[in-house]
Amino acid sequence: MTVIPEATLSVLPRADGSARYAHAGYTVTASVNGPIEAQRRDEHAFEAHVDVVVRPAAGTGGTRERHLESIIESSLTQLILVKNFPRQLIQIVLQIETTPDNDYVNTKLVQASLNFPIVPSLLQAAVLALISAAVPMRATATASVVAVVSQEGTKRLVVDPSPRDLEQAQSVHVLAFTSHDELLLAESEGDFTVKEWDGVYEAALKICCRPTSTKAGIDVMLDDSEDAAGSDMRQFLRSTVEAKVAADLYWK
Amino acid sequence: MPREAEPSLNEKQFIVQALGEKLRLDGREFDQYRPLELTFGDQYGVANVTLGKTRVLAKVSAEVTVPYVDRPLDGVFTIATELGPMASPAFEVGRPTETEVLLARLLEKTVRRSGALDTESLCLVAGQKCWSVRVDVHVLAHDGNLIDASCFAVVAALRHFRKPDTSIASGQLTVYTPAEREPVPLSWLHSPFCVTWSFFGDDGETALLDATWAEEQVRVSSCTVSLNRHGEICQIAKLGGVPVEAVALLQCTAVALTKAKEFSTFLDGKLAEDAKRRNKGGFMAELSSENDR
Amino acid sequence: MAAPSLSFSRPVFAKLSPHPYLLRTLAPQPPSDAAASRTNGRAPQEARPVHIHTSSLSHAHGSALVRTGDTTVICGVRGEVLPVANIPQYRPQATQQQQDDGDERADERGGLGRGELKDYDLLVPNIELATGCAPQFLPGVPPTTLAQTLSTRVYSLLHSCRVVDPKSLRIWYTPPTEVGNNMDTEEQQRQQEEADDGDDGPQLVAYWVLYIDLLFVSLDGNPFDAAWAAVMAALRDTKLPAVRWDPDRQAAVLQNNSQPTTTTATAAAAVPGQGKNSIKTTPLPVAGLPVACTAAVFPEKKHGGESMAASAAATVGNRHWILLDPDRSEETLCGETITMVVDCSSGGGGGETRIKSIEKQGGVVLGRELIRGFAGVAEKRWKEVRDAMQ
Amino acid sequence: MATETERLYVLPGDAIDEPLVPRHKKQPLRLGPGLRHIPPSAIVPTVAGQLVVEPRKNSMWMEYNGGRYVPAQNDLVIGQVQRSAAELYLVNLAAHTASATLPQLAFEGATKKTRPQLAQGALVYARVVLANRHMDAELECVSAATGKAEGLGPLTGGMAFDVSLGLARRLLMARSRDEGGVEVLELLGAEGLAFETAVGRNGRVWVGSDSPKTIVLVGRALRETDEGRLDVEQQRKLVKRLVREMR
Amino acid sequence: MSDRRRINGPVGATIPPVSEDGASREVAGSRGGRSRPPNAIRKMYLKTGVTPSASGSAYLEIETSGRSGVSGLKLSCTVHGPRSLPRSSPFSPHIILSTHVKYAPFATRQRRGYLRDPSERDLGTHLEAALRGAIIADRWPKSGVDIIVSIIEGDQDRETSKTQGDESWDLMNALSGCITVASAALADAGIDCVDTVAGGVAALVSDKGDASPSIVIDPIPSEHDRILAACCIAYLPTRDEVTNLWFKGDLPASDTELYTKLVEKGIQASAKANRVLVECLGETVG
Repeated sequence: MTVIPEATLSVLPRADGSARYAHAGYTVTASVNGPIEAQRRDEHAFEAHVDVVVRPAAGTGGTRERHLESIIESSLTQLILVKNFPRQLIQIVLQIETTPDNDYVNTKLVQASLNFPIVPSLLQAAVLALISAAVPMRATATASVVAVVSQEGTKRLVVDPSPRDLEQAQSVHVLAFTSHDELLLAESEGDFTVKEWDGVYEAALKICCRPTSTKAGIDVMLDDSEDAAGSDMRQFLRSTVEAKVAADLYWK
Repeated sequence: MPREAEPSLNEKQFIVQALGEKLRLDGREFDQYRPLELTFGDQYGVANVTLGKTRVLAKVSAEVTVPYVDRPLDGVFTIATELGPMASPAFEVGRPTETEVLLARLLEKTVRRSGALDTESLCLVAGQKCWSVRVDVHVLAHDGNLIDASCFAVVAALRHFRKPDTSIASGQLTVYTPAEREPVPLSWLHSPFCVTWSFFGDDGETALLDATWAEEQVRVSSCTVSLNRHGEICQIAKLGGVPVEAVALLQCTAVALTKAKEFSTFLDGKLAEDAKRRNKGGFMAELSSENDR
Repeated sequence: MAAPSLSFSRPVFAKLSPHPYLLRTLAPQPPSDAAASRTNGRAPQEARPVHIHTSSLSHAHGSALVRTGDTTVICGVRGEVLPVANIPQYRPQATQQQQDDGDERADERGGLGRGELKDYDLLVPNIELATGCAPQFLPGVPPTTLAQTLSTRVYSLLHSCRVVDPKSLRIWYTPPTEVGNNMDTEEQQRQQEEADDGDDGPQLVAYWVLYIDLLFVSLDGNPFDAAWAAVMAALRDTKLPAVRWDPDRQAAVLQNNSQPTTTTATAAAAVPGQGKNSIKTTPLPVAGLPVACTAAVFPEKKHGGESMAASAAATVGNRHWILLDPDRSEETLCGETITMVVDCSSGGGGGETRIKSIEKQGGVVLGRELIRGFAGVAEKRWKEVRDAMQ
Repeated sequence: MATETERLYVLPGDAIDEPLVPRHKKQPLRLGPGLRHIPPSAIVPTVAGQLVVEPRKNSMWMEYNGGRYVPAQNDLVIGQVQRSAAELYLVNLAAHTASATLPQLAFEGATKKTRPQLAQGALVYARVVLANRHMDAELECVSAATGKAEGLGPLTGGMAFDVSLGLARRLLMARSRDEGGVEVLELLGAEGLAFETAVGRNGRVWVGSDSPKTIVLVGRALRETDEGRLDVEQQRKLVKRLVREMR
Repeated sequence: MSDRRRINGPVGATIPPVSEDGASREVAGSRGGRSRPPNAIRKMYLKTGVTPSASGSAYLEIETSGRSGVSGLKLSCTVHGPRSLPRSSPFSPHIILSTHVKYAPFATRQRRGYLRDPSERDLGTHLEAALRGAIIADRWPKSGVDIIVSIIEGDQDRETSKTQGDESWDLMNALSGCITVASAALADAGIDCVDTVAGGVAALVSDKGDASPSIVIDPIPSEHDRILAACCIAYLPTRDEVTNLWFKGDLPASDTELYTKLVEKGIQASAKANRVLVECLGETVG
């Protein structure tokens, strides 16, 4: 189970872009193809149609995969410069490879209930794959999941909660931010107050939008200390991508 | 409907012409496989297989269910193949192409019908409760020879898999969680592998192993032999295409056996490696006993 | 974008170019002193009134019809019995624990924990849109993505809010003390076995499964709020018949008032007007009253604004309006939406508003402050719906 | 060649500070691929890559690899004929994309009678004359200025290999060795191999030769250079090795 | 294989609670006879325009007979079109009706599945036949119209145990309701018809007490001991035409007139329903 996120770009030789992202027990492989010719039925006159497919590791998905797809799609459409490719299709496939297993229960194959905690992994994998496919984007995005767990009366925040934590959790929150610090996605369930949500927001903001250098390129490497606040997603994204770019431009 | 892109005339002609001069584009021998890689995940029953640029992920899962009325003493064992847009934009979700149907059928014949997995061992309470073991085959990248790669992934995943332990007390079934009891391996009978030949030339005189996607697009016929390391053949499929000399086919099966043996040893090695990594006691024993069969 | 020309009648213009039209009504030009309002005449933060009628269906154990504006949905709740013998992965120990430590754990345990409800699929909500409730929803096709998404959201919310307590769905059986008069020996044994570890107290023999079916008669935007309200109203209206477990028939038998009850049915009451030999029924306990409140963000610029500029000071061309309870035409003009589910019923603890769910997606306008503020809007909506439920 | 220190890696949406943007008196600022201008004065990258600034030409662009080919004006491309319609051929530049149009008279000295007949699946070496997001790209196999083919036209025989867009671009550079760091083709030629090539910006390289052996060898050299990310020195070694194998 | 586009219940079968062995007898005993005169139909409530986004729509509710536990029909119908047919379909000189009838899962004693079952298809075809005769079809060449009826509540007695309340008789009432409500919706959609068509049911019933079987209209199965035969009729009053006739059951050979009588009664029932229909349309439409 990886505490620090790991990612590899362009893992699929035959797709326009792809990425494999592993974090907190979730592993997702994403592929991007596009811009390609859209089929008549989902052709859009003014912008590209962003099609997201989520495939579960086991079983033939169901209603909840459709819901996950609509969440991811609505977020990516905000990032991709869809107007650059009218009548085109940008197809994103998210293949879930592993999900953290809970040793205390025997998981069922088909489940209708949403599983929030996987959303950040799906979104992150998709963003990385889009970058690897060099699809023009307005901004990048980072996401994280935070749970509010109460133990003997005292509430505490748990970043990247384990399935065990989730069982005890009073509420689970997924937040995603664009690289311009805008709140892109906010999904919460459970039982909480505005104040608690505020606290969660703070925590998520710390993880997703830790200020790195605004100067392009010359980045001030912040200390990568793995404190309770969780990993620095923005820094992670940047270093991962830069490593890939540097490798691609080895000849320059 | 999106269609798979046809190769250009120049490519079609050249590939055949080059083969005529014993040349493959990637410089391989005719009976040479691309580098085969197998990695297991942290979880049981997840196999990641790459064969050149072809990439397949197989995942095994099991849950307790109700047996089919006509087979009260058997468990349920299904292999689900999926060739989605990730492999190529030509593949649509929920619209199986011929390639996919073919793949599914061959895996079915090779692994399921050949009784590689003892389905009776999956029965828990006759006619009431049994295990349903399911293998999901996800094709992540398609650069030819899906069949051999997928079959290898399926067998690897199944042999790596562990299902929850169970007990029955006074007619009451208990399925233990991994925390309560260490999961147990499936009762595995033999490991079949697919070896696919592609034929080229006007009367299929040239035979290649492990054809790439480009090669597959111009081949005139193909034949898949499924067999285990003991040379027991589960099925042979030559579905149409130009007729091929019977003698040639015999040679193909002979070579196939050596390949199957290579696969088998390779897999055993990988499983042993993984076992060491986990250093679970008693697992080695099981493994070797499996190999003895 | 065509400038609004007066040669068009308002409705025609609204149809031809809805975006500029709505923009015009929301942001009246200086000369006109009309207050900002929506094409449908509502104020931006004004929701459509809710009308709720319950127990209008006689074949369902609970039912409700909810109408907000031109969105009308019917919900029927029906209970069927699931013998534990029919649950492949059933585990008595697990449920016993549930029962024992479940009670004190229940309170501090979040709604997201696993349990019988999820593991045994005791709640089965489904939403049917293919009734021609709107031109794009015709029958003969598989459920649309919208229908599937709605079903999933209802399902998740039902569990995360812990509206239904699994305890109230358990069906118990107490074996007669004088052992087996008409029991086959195998049956006897089983009970003996369980008697050993369960001091022959009541045994859990079956569960109620609640089928919660929603059918949209008419859809004019904001399906989720209506659907959820219907679910809550129907559940609160649900009365499960008191049943007695018959080990011979391996079935739950309806009880008339005449027979004594052996179920855990508390406060069983004969409900008048339900069947001649009035079947005894128990109202289903429903925890709290979560209410969903949805709004959509209408951007001044068509097809989504420019995020760079948006992060800068809100200039003209980047204004936006938060439209509460959007109708169909508004939904098509808005990308970003937020749904907040709140429960202000005292059950929520200390009168403080409990938020049960937030779903915000499809844009970057709704930030921290706006969402904080939206909680207030949701509370207001909660009262409206609460009143409609009474 | 740029040195480590002055490398500017940027991600989509990153802010590029003012001083980096060249401010030239006369020439207008020219933005290359991967950048967009947001009024009033912001220049923002839309892809991840290295920001390259050319103060003399008062231009800046993004250097990156990968992705799917999107037609741009004046690109040299290798297209594959899908079918011929009245007066024009429909030509595919990348799989699953809308096909570009190639007028049947846009060949050297083509007339109603002498226009070339291209079968489905035939390859053409062409230039993009019109590319715009709202229309399908338009190609030509003859220079409108000179009326000469200038190397454009049908590609017969030989073999077409797929390479990354990055390598294709480098191969097309005027001084591909110094600027693009790729010399493999020259090296192969120097080894006395007789072959001709046509490089398409859309990631295809056509290789023609009488000896299939040579074609295969060139193809492998290109592929290994591309996938192995070989620098000039490694390319030299590679060529030596391959040639040795062949002989 | 479970439907992966819906939320499926438990794998194991769920059973509705069974009633006491004695229950059905009790019911039989307590069953009061018919509460209306033999040639009176139940009160109907009809309303158009319940689904504004549809071209036309209507809601029909038939009052439950005085006794509790007996539910009346509740139908809602939406009409979409006329709309041009998809390119793929062949040329058609007249409008093409596609009718769908679907029971809501909670409409009947047994929970209904989401997939259409044969009885629903039957209703669909009968409805189509009934309406085709009424619509002036050649006014819209190359176009089609969808008529969707959702049966929110079937005409069924809740307490009667499966043994006796035979569903097939309920279908009759359901169909006649479908015809009436669809006719209203069509009018609401402004699709020209030669006349408003309404449905009516007549049945040959034998109750203990009276010697010979008698004919009643708009029967409630649970109000009678046995229903020997029934017919559902779609009738155009002004033209005096029957567009659809559905007959079920067997008639004693003794009385050859019986069949004609039954049909006439059915027409009566239809005519009565028609009055309500016209009244309603008079208020809302026109």
